[in-house]
Amino acid sequence: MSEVQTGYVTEDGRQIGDVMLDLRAITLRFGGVEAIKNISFDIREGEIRAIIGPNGAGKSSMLNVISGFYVPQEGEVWFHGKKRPPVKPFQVARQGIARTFQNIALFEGMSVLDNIMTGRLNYTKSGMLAQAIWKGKAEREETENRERVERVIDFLEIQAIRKTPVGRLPYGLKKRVELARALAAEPKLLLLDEPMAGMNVEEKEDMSRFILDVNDEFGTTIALIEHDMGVVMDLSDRVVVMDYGKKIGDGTPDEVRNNQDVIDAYLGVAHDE
Amino acid sequence: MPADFYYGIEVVLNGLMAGVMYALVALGFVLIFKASGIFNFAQGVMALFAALTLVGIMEGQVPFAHLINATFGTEIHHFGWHVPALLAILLTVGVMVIFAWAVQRFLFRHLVGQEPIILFMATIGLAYFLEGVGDLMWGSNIKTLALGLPQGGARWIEDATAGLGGDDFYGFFIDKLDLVATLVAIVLVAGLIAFSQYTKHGRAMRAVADDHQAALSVGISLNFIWILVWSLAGFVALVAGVMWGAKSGVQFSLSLIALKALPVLMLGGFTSIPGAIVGGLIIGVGEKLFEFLVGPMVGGATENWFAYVLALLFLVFRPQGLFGEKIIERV
Amino acid sequence: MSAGPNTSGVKTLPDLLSRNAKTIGSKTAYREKEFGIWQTWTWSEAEAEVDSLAKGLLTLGVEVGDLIAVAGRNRPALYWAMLAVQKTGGIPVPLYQDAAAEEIAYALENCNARFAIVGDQEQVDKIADVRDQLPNLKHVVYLDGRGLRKYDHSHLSSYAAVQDAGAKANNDAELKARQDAQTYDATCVMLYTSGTTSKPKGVVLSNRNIIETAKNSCAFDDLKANEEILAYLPMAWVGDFIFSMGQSLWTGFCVNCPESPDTMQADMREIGPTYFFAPPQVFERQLTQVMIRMEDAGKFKRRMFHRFMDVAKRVGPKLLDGEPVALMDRLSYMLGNYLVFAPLKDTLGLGRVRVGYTAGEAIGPELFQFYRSLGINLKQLYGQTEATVFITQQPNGEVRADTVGVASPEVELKISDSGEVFYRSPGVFVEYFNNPESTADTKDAEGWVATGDAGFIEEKSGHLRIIDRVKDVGKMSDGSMFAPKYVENKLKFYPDILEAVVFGAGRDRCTAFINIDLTAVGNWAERNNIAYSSYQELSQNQQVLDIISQHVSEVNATIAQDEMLSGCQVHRFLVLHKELDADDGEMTRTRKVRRGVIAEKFDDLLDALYGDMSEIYTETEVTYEDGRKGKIAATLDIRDAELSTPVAKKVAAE
Amino acid sequence: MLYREAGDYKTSYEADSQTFPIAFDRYRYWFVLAVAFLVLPFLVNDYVVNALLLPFLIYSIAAIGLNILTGYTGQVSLGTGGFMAVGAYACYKLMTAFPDVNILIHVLLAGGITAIVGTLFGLPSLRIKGFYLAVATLAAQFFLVWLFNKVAWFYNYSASGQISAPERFVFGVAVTGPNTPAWASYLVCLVFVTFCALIARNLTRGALGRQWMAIRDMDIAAEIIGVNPLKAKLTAFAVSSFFVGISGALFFAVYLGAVEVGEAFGINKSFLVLFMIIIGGLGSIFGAFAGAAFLVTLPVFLKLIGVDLLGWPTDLVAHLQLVVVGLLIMFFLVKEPHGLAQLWRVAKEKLRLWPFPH
Repeated sequence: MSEVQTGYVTEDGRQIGDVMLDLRAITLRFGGVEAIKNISFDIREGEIRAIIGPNGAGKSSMLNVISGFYVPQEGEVWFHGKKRPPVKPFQVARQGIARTFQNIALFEGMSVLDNIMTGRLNYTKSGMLAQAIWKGKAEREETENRERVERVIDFLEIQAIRKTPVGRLPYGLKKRVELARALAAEPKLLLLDEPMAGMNVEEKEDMSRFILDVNDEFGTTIALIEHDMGVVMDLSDRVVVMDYGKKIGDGTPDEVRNNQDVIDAYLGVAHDE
Repeated sequence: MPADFYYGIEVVLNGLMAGVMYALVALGFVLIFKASGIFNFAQGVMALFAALTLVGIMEGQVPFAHLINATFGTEIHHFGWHVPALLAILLTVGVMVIFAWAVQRFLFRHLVGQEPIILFMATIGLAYFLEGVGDLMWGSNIKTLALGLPQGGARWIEDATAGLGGDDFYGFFIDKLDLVATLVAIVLVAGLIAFSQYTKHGRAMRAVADDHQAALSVGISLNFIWILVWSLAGFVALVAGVMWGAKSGVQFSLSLIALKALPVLMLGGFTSIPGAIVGGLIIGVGEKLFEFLVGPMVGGATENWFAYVLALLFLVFRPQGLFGEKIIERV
Repeated sequence: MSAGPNTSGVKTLPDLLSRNAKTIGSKTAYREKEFGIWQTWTWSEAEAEVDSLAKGLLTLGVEVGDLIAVAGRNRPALYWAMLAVQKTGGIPVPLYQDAAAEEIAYALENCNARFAIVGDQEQVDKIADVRDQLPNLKHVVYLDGRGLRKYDHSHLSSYAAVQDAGAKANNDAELKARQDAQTYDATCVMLYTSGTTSKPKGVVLSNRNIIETAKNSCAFDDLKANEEILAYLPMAWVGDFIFSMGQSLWTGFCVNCPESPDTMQADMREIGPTYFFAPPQVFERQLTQVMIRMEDAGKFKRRMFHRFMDVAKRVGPKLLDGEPVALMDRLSYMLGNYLVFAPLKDTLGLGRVRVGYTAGEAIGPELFQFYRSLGINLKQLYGQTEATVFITQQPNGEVRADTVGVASPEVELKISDSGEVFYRSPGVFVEYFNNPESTADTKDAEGWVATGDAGFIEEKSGHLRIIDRVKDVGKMSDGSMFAPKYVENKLKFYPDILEAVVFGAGRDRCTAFINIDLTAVGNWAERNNIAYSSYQELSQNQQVLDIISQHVSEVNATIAQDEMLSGCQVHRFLVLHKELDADDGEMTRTRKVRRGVIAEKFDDLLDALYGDMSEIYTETEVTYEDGRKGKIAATLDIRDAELSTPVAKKVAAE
Repeated sequence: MLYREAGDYKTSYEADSQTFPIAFDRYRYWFVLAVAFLVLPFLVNDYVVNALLLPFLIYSIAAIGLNILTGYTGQVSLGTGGFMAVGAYACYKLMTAFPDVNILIHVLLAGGITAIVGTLFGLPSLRIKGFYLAVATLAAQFFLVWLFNKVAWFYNYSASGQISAPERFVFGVAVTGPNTPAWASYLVCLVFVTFCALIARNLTRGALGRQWMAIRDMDIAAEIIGVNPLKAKLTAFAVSSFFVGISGALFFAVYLGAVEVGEAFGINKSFLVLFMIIIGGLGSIFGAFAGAAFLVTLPVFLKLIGVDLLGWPTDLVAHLQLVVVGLLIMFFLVKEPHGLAQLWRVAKEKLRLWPFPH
């Protein structure tokens, strides 16, 4: 496993910065079951970091640990060089970590626009009274947030469905709306849980383009879980490979591709997928 | 003060008896909830309805007499015969089965896959409907249920325990009916357990409770099971109705015991029969004791809310109830 | 203002802009649906934008007379770009945004543009692909920087950056000088004609052409500053230039740009244009949509709809033309208007249309009547790039499906002995760019221009009637007249038929290639649950073919009525296995069929039509949207169509 | 049909996110307000006001309140009756304690007090979900009713145990007490309804409303994208109780004049209001009005048919009413879980697309 020195430049000229998120010896248990066994890895500013592995390898649990939804029994989470105390998920979100979910977690009762607007909640400072009267600060904030959101809508090219209730959207678009919601929060770190699961080739291409553009235009750091090895290899700067809750590989796509354990793990699951 | 101590014991005993009654109603909830995930708010009204029906049949009342008379200006009330208790009970059970079928056929079949809360609210509607029907069918006047169940205090216990706490203690007063109820309850529970353990349908019922899909895949008819469960619940309701009815007359307030059963469930957990019983006992004893000890200071009638507040506090610390196991949330 | 604002001192479009900025500066000039709302610019704001861009262009080194390409979807910023270019003494050359890289390359090379102002990455990439063929291309300016951040910016910069540079630069004097130096007869814009046959030619139009035409046409329909138009047709098309630049600047009315192609319909409904142009295909597609959507409606609604549409067909046009109508009819039309027409127009976004035009292709009479009967004042005009659009127009109250109206103001018409239509007007183009001989071919010394269309002027109405392209109007082997487009239009009116190509010149009988309309036929297939996986499969479905041949024989029946053209009945036809497509060169960008190209491309099929086989196997090369090429193979049925006996051919009176 | 939207375009986000973005709706809204404020007061008589208008308006407020909690935030409450009681008793205590302060202020304060109580009972909602919570709210219902029954201080030690509203004036016109003109009590309630509806609408279309709906639709996801569940739920309880409290205060002070807590604010009130929002439509302010209107008129209607027309005894009709209401609840949950509001929405969509079906 080759450790990259902090601050380097990728061949396509993107500046990768210092370590942003550092996971140290994380262990997570449900009752007796160990979902994550003593895993450490880091995510650097500006990079696209992939977490791969067969089903049930603990990838999603890892993401849930990062977003504070699960509290690991052991290990530490360091964010921006500071050790993170046990926090609630919504506090994590406010530190600038946004995410999407493996099986879409949109708010079915709301329109696309409102769903994305929820991504701006952390930027709303006006109090209840102000909102009740809907004048001055509250209305100003609403408008500012809407402006931001519209930029995102434009960026992800979903103008046509702005006012549609998400319930009526096809799968692919829902995924995109979810990404929009995450982007609306202007996160420093974006976690994507299988952003392309169940998509056809075209949708996958679009989504890959969007992910690259996000990283490129906004310099957002991205950690993503993905099954499609091809996609992962194209997108990511570095890859962590998990299997049965253990880390079995970490490095650039090429390094990982030639890692024997990884090959075994994948051959292992090749036939049951 | 020994006498008070013994009165305390007497309170506890009565509490236990009352608890059994609560448990009886709670059982109905558990049955349905386990099998179909429906929180049947109408359970209490079912008890009322069952009791009304039983009385009505025994008395040979003409169903919907009011309505008929009102519309056609007739003056019919009774068929003029009296049906023996046992037959009447059987007939009532029949009615409850039909009711179960109707509920399944016309309500819940159309609500498959809805969120629990929707189903819950549907049962509230059902409760209203059933109450209305009950009143229309049999009239809303208070009726006495003459099944010849033993009534009044059990002398022998009283005599046996008189003077335990000194001269000013006249022995435990315990209503025979409560004793009967306890026995019936025990029999009923035993019966239910036996049914679910040793009969084909019972096992099917449990399978459904564990996993709908799996049950379907092994060819169990959900529809049938649900009707079965509702029928059982109807039967339990009948028993509860009879007991309460015999105790305090068959009247609207009877349907309110359902409300009492809710905290019981919250304590015991919605899915566990033993839980329902333990919960019932806790509530029964708890509220009687609280009334006995604290009631006088605050003007009494604390039974009205004690159970709920207790359950509320309890839930805050253990949301899954006594017997439910911890919920792991996933995303 | 009815006579239009006075022209004193106005020599160029930028002059008009600054005039508007002075006289009606606070009035809304441009709207664009962006970020969910309609961003608006007043005339003075627009002028400011144009100025800073123009000055910016100067800093980039734009010389007087430079030809500067403009490509992208309709956006205010790109209209400003054209104005800015004109301000600097340059000549804007709008290009089709969906043109393939080679076509772009051809245009840029042909006019050897030194600069290009484009919409987004897509256009930038297209130019980048062919950059090596364009030594003179100095600099490219882009509007939407999305995805361009990593590009080498040595010869590339953003619109905003150029404007900033302009705002900083103190070259107002030079700009002023250049503007003053311009004359009324200086070149205003160069537009490439979508050559139906040859390579595109650059048509040079002067300020006079544009401004005079704008003035006249606005007067003709009494267009005012309060009109609203939707700019959605290609900027490279002369029509859009006249409507969105010429007329808008002249009267000061507002130009609205949709958010994106797929929100066009919604945006149109929001804006509700009062002055609207669309080619027949658009109206055709819309009508098809209407009919399909009504099919899904409930029984009651459907009945009501058809019931009142009949009333409309009977009464609507009369009301529009101000003819007397019986009271009962009036009432039932009013009722229908309340229940059907008005809501329908509103949902289609045509609710406020005061003047509507269609042109480019002859429009099917029923199609035309449909819109008229709804109470939409839809009219036809006849024109071409060389005339700065307007040759003839239909005045209010004299609207008919089969004519294209009377000569537009200040336009002279004459019909040559060969039957070709000639015109002369202030709008007549200066020349074809670097192409004196074709200029000479089309435009004679006195300024008469040949339209290439055969037609005649009706005595009674004085309206011009177009039969067909001169070169397409042929003789059949028996010498009788052959006018393919005439027949094709009749066929194309059926919603099921998207395109038709009729052959027969020099032959003993007519035959046709037909394209079915996937939406219409597909929907029909769904309702009759007929499964199909592809256009190709559907096109060869027997029931579909039955329907089509039904249509063909009906058309034959009507043709038989017209003694001049009765020879043109379609004897045999086949339904093509692919949609005719501009990317394959079978049509022009304005969706005119290229008969010659098609004839040789599908020569095997053509032979088959004139042979006696009942089906034929063929392979065809196609170009996919992403530019890849591929082959499709198919076996096509060939059907004989039922013919009608022509009316007795008496000797023609005239 | 009716709708003409061509040319109805938005050039600012304020315009785009207003309550009635479509001009036609906007006009209709102003029209209704105008009629309610300027016309009806001159037409109404005691019967109409007391049998229809007052209950409709007051229940509308309660329904809006419960809808915020249940419809928008997804927290089912069966404690509405209890909270209405809080509003009523708070108002009573205030009226009697500070006779000189304007009644309208008292009503608002009563709402505020109820909000506090509601927030307290809302605390468990953090740990308890779904119908566990629903049942838990019964605790509030029974405890509060019991409290007002037993603690004499609340009813100023009156012998009857009832509370009755003293006469109070607004602009010199009596709005409580026996001598209140019908139109006055109507106007008072109308003012509060309008006020509440506006506030509710503003809150639900803004950031807070989105937090609530996020919690309702998927609380876990909501928390992960940064919604603080505690804050969201408690604010919902507070706002909801505020409205319910106001309705309770009006119900006592303006409508009934004198109440006995047990019968006026019993468990059945809780159900009644719950039914209103189910029938009217969860998560819709219009629904709150629709539901209230429906369940207020239904008994009147049934009585008209049953008693006055068919001459049935009232108790029979009362039973029939139970049946009908029960059936309606079930019918709506089966056929249209989103209630009258949804029907309205669909109808509107159809009108906008007319003559097209979709």
